[in-house]
Order: sequence, then C-alpha cells, then structure tokens
Amino acid sequence: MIELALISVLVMIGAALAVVFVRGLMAAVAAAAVVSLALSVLFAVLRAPDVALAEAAVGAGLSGVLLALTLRRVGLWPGSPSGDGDRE
Amino acid sequence: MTDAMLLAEALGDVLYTGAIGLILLGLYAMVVPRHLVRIVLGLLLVQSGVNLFLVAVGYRPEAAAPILLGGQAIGPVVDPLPQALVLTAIVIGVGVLALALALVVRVKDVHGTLDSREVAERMAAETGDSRLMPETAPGRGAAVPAREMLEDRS
Amino acid sequence: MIGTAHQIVLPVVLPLLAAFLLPLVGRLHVWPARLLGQIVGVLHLAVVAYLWTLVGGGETIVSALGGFAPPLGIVLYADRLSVLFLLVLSVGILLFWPRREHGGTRADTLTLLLLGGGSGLVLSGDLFNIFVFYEIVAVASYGLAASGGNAAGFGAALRYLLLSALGSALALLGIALVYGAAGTLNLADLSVLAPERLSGPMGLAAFLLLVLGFGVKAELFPVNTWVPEVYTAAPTRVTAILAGVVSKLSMVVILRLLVLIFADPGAQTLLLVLGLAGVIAGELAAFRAPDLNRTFAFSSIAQLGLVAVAFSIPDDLGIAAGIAVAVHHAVVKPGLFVIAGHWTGPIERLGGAARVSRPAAIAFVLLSLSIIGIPPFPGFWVKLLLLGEAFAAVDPVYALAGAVILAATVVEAAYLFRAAALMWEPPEGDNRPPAAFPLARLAPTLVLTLLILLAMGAVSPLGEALEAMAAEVGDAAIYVGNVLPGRI
Amino acid sequence: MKGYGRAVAATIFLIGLGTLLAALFAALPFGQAPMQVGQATAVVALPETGATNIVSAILLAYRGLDTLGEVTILFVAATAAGMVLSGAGRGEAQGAPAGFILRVASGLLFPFLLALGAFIVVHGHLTPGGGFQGGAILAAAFFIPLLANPASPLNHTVAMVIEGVSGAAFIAIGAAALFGGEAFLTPLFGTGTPGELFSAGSLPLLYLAVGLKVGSELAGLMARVAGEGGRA
Repeated sequence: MIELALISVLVMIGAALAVVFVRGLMAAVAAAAVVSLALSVLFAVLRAPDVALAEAAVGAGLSGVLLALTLRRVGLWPGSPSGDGDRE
Repeated sequence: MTDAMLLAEALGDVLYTGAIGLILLGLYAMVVPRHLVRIVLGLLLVQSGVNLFLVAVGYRPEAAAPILLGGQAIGPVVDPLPQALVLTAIVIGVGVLALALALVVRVKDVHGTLDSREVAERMAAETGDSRLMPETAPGRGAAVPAREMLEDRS
Repeated sequence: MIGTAHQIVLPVVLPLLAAFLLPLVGRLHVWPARLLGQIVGVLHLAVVAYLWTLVGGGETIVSALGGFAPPLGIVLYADRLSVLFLLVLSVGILLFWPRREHGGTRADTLTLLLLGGGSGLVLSGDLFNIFVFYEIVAVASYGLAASGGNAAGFGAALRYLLLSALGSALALLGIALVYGAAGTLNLADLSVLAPERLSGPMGLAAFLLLVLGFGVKAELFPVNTWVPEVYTAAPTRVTAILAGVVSKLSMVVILRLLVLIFADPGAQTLLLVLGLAGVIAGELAAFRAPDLNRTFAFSSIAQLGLVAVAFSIPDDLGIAAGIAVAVHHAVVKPGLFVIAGHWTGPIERLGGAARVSRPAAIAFVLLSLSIIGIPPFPGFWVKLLLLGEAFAAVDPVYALAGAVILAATVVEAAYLFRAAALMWEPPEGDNRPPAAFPLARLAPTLVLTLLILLAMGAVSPLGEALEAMAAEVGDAAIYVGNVLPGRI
Repeated sequence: MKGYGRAVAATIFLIGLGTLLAALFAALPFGQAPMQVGQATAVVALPETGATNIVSAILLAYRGLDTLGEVTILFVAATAAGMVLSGAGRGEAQGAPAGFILRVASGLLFPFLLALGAFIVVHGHLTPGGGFQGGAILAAAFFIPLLANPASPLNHTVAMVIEGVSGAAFIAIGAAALFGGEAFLTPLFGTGTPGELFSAGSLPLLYLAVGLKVGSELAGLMARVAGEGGRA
C-alpha cells in the first residue's frame, strides 16, 4: 500500500512539474489530468472511495474537458483554424 | 514502535510531502508565469494539494472505508467528515474553474491577449486615464467622444 | 405554524429558492422575473425585521439544522450582531439592485444568490459551512463584477477571481489545520477546545490562513489588490454593494473567529498589523488617486483597515467601535460611489459640478464630512470611540495605532476637501462641467445622506445599543452557552 | 532571458513557505488526529439516518446545508458564465459536425452513461458514489451528443426546467420539515431497512435532486464554454 502511495505521489509531483514547466499549454492540461488521476488513486489508498470517484470524474474528466474546450476556443489548440498553436 | 506504526508514519510523510509539493508548485505557477491559463492550472494544483491534505488528516491506520456494507459497523472506520468536506470542495472547485475559463475566453475576446500583465495594462488604460484612451466597449467598438466619458456607468 | 427558532433559515433559503426559479420565470418574460427578484428582496427585509423583534432585546435564536444536535450537525445562530448585518445586507441590496441594462435576468439571479449566500455567511455557526457560503458570495460577486459588459470588467473579474480563489484555497487549508488539531468545526465547540488544542503556532497559522482567505472580500491588506480594479470597472451599483455590504459580512466572520476561537494576543497583533497596513496604504493611495472612483476604492480599504484595528483591541468597546465603523462605512461609502460612478474621469475636471447638480455636491460634502469625522456627524462619534479605545488600551502599541489613525484622518480630510472644493469652483480652462445628475440616479445617495442626518439626532441611544451588542458578541461564553448548553 | 529574477525570488520564498508548512503538518501526527466529530458521526450515522454510506449521510443529513450551498455555487457559476459568454462571439473551431464514429459512439454511449449516472445517483446512500459523481456522469451523457453534433444544441428549455426544479425540490424537501415545527432539512419518512434501495428516508430523494442539479449545471457549463449554447 505504501508502495502504491509512493508511486502515485511521484507520478503526481512529476505531472505537477510538467503542468508548471512544460512549454505547450495542451501538454500542461494533459498533465493536470494526470495529477488528478494520481490524486484519485491516493484517495482510494486513504480509504476514501467517494472522493476518489469524484476526483476521477470531476477532476480528471470534467475539468480536463473544460480546459480543452477553452484552449480550443481561444485558439491555443493545435489545429484550430486561426490558432497559433498551443505556445504561450 | 510497531511496524504498523512506522508504516503509517512513512505513509504520512509521503502524503504530506505530496500535498506540500502540489501547493508550492501551484503557487509558483500562479506567481511566475504570466499566461492566464497557466495561472488557472496553478490554482487547480493548489486546490488539489489542500484536498489531499484534508483527506490525509482524516486517515486512521487499519481502519475501513466509511461505508458500512451489510448494514453494520465492522470495526473502526477512517474519518468520514473530511471526505465529505473534500467532496464539497471538489465540486466548488469545478464551478469556480468553469467561471474562470468563461472569463478567460471573454478576456481573450475583448483584449486579444491572455498575458496577465498586458491585460492589466490595457485595463488601466481603459479605466484610468480616460483622457488618453477613450473607452471602447465590446460590441460598440468605436471610440466614444470625450463628452460621454463623464456619463455614468451606474 | 413554523417553529420560531427554525425560521432563521428563511433569509438563506428564500432568495436561493427564488434564484433557482428565476430563469424559468425569465423565460416567460423579463419583467416578471425582475419583479419577483425585488419582491423576494422586500420579503427578505420583512423576515429580517421580524427576526430583529425576536433578538432585539438580547435573546438569541439557535437552529440545529436537520435536527442533529451540534457539534455533529450545522447550527444557524442569530444574535443582534448577525441580524444587524442581515439588515445592512438586505437594505443595501434593495437600494442598489442592479440596473436592468446590466446583465438582464442573470444579474437579478446573481443578486438574489448574493443575498442568500450573504445571509448564510452571517448566520452560520460552522466553520466549513461559513466557507461554503463565502464561496457563494464570492462567485456571485465575480459574476456581478463582470456584469457591466465592458472590457475592463472581464479582466478585473478574472484577476479578482484568481486572487479570491487562491485565498479560498488557503482558507480551506486553515480549516483543515483547525479540524486536524481540534477535531470539530462547530464554532462553539471550537471555542471550548481552542485554548487547549489551537494555542501557539498552530492556532496562529490557522488564523493567518483563514484571514488571508476571508480577508479578500474584507479588503484586508495584503489581499486587496483587486479593489481599485474591480471598483472602477464594475457597474456602480455592484461597486456599492461590494464595498458597502459584502466587505462587512466578511469582517463579521473574522470578528466571530477572533472572539470565539483565536482570542489570543498573537492573533490580535496579527489583525492589528494587517489593519494598520491597510489604513496607511489605503489613505496614501487615495490621496494620489486620479479619479473619484479610485479615491473611494482606496479609502474603502483604509476604512476596513480601521475596522480590523478596532476588532483587534481585546475589549468589548473595541468591538463596539469596529461595528460602528463598519456600519457607518456601509451607509456612507455606497452613497459616495454613486456620485463617483456618475462623475468619472480625472478629479481636476470636477470643477463646476456644484452648479450642474447642487444636491449631488451637497450630499458629497455631507457624506465626506461624516467619513472624515467632523462633529456633529455620526462619523465623529465613531472615530472618537475608536480613538478613545486605542489610547485607553493597556498595550502601548495601540496608542501608536491611534496616532497613525489620527495622521490618516488628516490625509483623508486633505483629499476629500480638495475634491469638494473643486466642485464649487468654475470649470478649469475650457473644460466643460461634469454631466448633470438625474435625480432618480442620485436617489440612493440621498436616502443614505438622510439616514446619516437622522443618526445625528440619535447618537446616544445608538451608542447604548451598540455597547450592549458588543458586550454580547465579545463574550464567547454566551455563544457557547447558547449553542452547547451544559458545556460551560 | 527574461523573468529569471522573478522566478528565483518566488522559488526562495516558496522554499521558505514549504519549510513552514512541513513544520505545521508535522505538528499533526498522521493518523492520530482527534477527529471527534467525525468519529462520533460514524457511530450514530447509521441508526440516525439509515444510510450505510456515512459520507453520504454527512453530506445530506448532518451537513445538508453545505450540499445546498454547493449546488448553489454550481448554479451561480453557471449563471455567471452564461452572462459572461452571452455576448461573446462563437469559438474559433465551431460548426463542423463530428465524424461518423463519434456520432455512432455517442448514440451508444448516451443511454449507457445515462443509466450508469442514474444508478450511481440513486445508490449514493448505500455505496460509494452519489449525486455529485453520478451527476458528473449525467453531465457527460448530455454533453457527448452535443459534441458529436454541434448543430443541435442541448434542449435549453428542458435543461433549464431540470436545473430550476431540481434545485427548488431540494429546498422544498428541506423546508417541508419546517411546517412540522422541525428544523430545515430534518429527514422525513423514517430510516427504513438499512442497505435497501428505499431506505434512509428522504436522503435518496435529496440525492436525486442533487444529481439532476449537478448534471444539468455541469452540462450547461460545458456547453457554454464550448461555445455551443450561450443562451443569450
């Protein structure tokens, strides 16, 4: 159990570093979803299944979708018509 | 100290470190980068770190999840209260996130940039020294004559 | 039919219920929705007035929601302080109901939600529940700040949201520390347990985090950077509500936390320092501000700094002074913001304003005199009470605070007199005088000015009521005894 | 390179803050917090409410006002987002219907997600899950068809009715107790047999209201941010 927690925390911190420092915003949003997934594993480890479910559905799922939709709409999503890519 | 206690302590260290790491990285992302989407992501990290800490506070070693299958308590359970609080906090967080993103979309619309410092400068120019920068409202677009600038916004 | 004690939930749920249904009504037509919103506002005021008849004599109402005894369930707690600020909230929102052209039915909905959330904020007796209502108020105010539809409004609302949401996350961390250390969230329960479990650095850290979170709306230093931006970019009426009412509600929460849970010198000193920093920074920035809107935004920061200083004095009269400053500011400042919202643009161009609209200029002068604290205006008695308390306090640091407040008053007088004098001068050079003030637009200011003039005649009964209220609020044992009988 | 000074200053400050936080957290020994209210609730929750999921019992009974506040926040956010975006131009990459696969998949996914979400909502008082998690899935169920076919926006009137009525229902169920002289949100109908679907009194009804409210608000929020349905 502690091994699972340790791995999840490592993944989570690694993904959080990516959220802050990776150059593309699309990659940062993807990394934020990974943070949420790792977090939801940690919640499960902490015997909080309700919270784990919510974090996976809301944190990783809905928030990720909202962020992606926003990037698409402001033209930071690669491939959007007038987009200038996802560089800041 | 028993092995179980040592193990619990190690688990606590790992989780607290993770929570502090998320909070600090989130704060960094809110302070140093200037892109508004990055700042919003930083906010998410801070919230996640706080949520993790709150759930960790309610943990009790060798206790079951607070769901009484079969309809009765089998033994000690971890503290359900922080879990309820975090559940609430997660949902509040997604609401705030959605509004923040709606504003991001609109700011990009009207200011043409998502650099927080440029947005601040343009706002100061719009509201501050109205002699130099006539107010342009979205939709209306055109510069308004100076006479109208003294009209109210009430 | 409804049990007496349990009615105190009505100021919270009535506006929420109406807000949920308002979009449906608005679907039919715009004006019934608008009418419904304001009717519920009046109803809210009626309920609050009724609650005052119940608690006005010093009684309290406690309702354990869901029938679950505290500390397991959430309690709502109404004493004179809560109902007084419910009244401020209700009247403030009715006077400054958003105008039709800003945001339509959605703005009406947000205003109702602000009304319900704000009511919950002052009534709730549970730390996390306070956080939830604070978030309702916060999110509604982001929306209202952007309701003008102008470019600056969106930018200001977003930057306000980001700062405020960060503050909320910190407040939640503070709540986590409190729960981790004390194992409860009920304010009364915490009050009993705090000396044992929340003393020392842990308590101070939790208080700092909570103040940084709730202080965003209360315009406390250093989390007040949003104030000048939002107050200039938002519609005038929204500015009046945010500066006049919402900031005071957060201050009430901070007062409750300070009295009930963090009643130790460390926390008091912390609040004193933050308050003084707000007074100094606010008045200096107001002096240099280019237009009336920013002047009043910064002056608002300074006034709330005064409230924080007063609350930090460990004495019932300090609390009385703080409540007095808060209520006085809630009456005066919205009226001034209405004037600032009409006469925008650089202060130097105010020349000739008095000729264009004499009532507005006179109201400006009267309200300014009261803010500065010139006798016989109520503001004088308010400041006298505060300074008397500061100089009488045992700790010499409060004498220093008093001196700072006196100096700040001089600065305040300087910039307000300057603006007032300009209004009576002819326009400078070939500038045209400011726009004429339609009386309908000025009406809320005139109502508030009249209130100030009436209060002049009732200073001593008001003062006595205030002292009784402060004595009740300042005694944690009363609160605990009411919520958890048998614990003391 | 620009902005290094700022980054360095922030890093130094944050390292200091991290040390302080670590010291604070260390003062709360892991796994030994007092948590007296939580544990006391865990003991009495089942007999008092009849819900086997204690987290749900807390959310709906002991802290029901928090939950009302929470759905209200989603409503506030959705209202404010609608207002902010009502005058905005449509997004940049809009209008094109999605490919065949997405459309077919959405047709298959919709009933499945709907059933899953409904199941999670109504079993919230028994097993992990409930109004929030199920509501999030319901939101996805309503949003995916929209993504597949942007030309047919969500039926806003239906969404608006669900949104309004479910929120009002929560308050109405809570206020019903007031007329019996009891406090707001006092559970109705007794506790029933723990573990059965129809148990825990009015809690499942409240969760149903929460689930519908959360689902409709979240779907509306996503639709607005996507630029498909700023109901002007």
